[in-house]
Amino acid sequence: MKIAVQADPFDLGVELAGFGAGRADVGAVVSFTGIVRDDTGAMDALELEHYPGMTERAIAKIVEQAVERWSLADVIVIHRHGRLGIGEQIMMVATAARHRAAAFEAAEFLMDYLKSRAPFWKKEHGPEGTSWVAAKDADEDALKRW
Amino acid sequence: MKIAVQADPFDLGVELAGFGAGRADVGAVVSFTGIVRDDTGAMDALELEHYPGMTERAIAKIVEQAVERWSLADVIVIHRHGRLGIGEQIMMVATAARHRAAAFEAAEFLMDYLKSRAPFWKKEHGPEGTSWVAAKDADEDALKRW
Amino acid sequence: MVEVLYFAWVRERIGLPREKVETSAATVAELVEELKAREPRYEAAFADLSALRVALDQDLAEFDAPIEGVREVAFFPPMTGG
Amino acid sequence: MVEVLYFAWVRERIGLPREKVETSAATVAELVEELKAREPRYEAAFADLSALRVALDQDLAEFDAPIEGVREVAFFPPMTGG
Repeated sequence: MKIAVQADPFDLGVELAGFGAGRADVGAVVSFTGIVRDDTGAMDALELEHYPGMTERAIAKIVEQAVERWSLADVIVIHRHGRLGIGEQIMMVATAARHRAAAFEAAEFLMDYLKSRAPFWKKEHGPEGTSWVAAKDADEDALKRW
Repeated sequence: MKIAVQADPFDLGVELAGFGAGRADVGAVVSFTGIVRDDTGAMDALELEHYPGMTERAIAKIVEQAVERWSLADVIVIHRHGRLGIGEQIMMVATAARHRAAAFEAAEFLMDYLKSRAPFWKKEHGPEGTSWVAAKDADEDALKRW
Repeated sequence: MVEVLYFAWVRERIGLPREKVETSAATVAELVEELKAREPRYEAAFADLSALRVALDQDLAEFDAPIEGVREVAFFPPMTGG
Repeated sequence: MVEVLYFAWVRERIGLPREKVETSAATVAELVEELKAREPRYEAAFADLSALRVALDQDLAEFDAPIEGVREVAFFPPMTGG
């Protein structure tokens, strides 16, 4: 189990090396990586503010729920904060489970909850100034399926 | 885009390094890795037979459908054949898309189709002999949601 | 005395990340009313509570939650992580 | 003349991975009947068609599909990849 909230970049390959290994009951590993996208062509960077202390606590709670519900063998959540350029990795989750359905569902559950329940706030930096990214109703709605 | 059918192991980290990178429209990367599991504690190895020629062709068709349906920026499918020990990686898929829902769905679609539409057959080797793994109705049913 | 924290645009509107507040409020909503009465920048930050979230000692809570015994109250917009 | 391929337990029951077959069959089903008439091992392999799949020139097909012009017919159990 690994939960990290950090400014530094992470290496997906290093994180996933050996993840879920050494256990005969792990048949499926799913990873998700979120990357800074520029939809408008007018963004220079994305800034992530967070709430130190609560962030780790909120993520740990979400992870605990996922582990129990899908009997996960292992989980990784890494979420960055600070200023990130276009194409940089923002965060990743990985899940290791017996079957693929559980690994996929747990990863999607973690993502849906991290989006709306972990205390991060995104701000876009562009040539015309900065603006806070508004939460989407769709992200709140996504929680209803769990 | 990468499709590989091979006996050799692959390195998930190497495959995912730079995957989906260098494009401002990629916000989400999902990977799935299938691993040889031993549910009974009585398995020594898994053997995968395939249909050279048709395998690559079937996978290419499935990938093409996924790329079109979810507007994927990139895809990886690697599937091994031959004899694999417990804990060894059998196969992987990766998808790069604008949004997380598309990346997740496309990866699940690829897995569901690879399970039942790519010509691979699994045989379990144990101390008491060998047995072909039977296809599950659930795997065929899984295709209905797409 | 509670420690009050502000994040994202709430922090920007109020102009500081945290402050100690002497309060006799029984609930979060009462605390918000006290803060709004202070200055226009608080009034502006708390104008629309439906656009805000609150955490009590680092757990999400409702605006009608009691704050007795709470050490840390945080106000922020809906989260946009992931 | 078609090349007929067998995989997994179909290959094991018949005892060979591929063979050239001289046939006048119009459909896959007719080809199967010809093969079954050959020897008990073919009869055993093709006893339950619902447990079998067929590919014509490396595309999945149905048992009532015509085989005129087809070069490669493959028989195998339901796939278990992934």
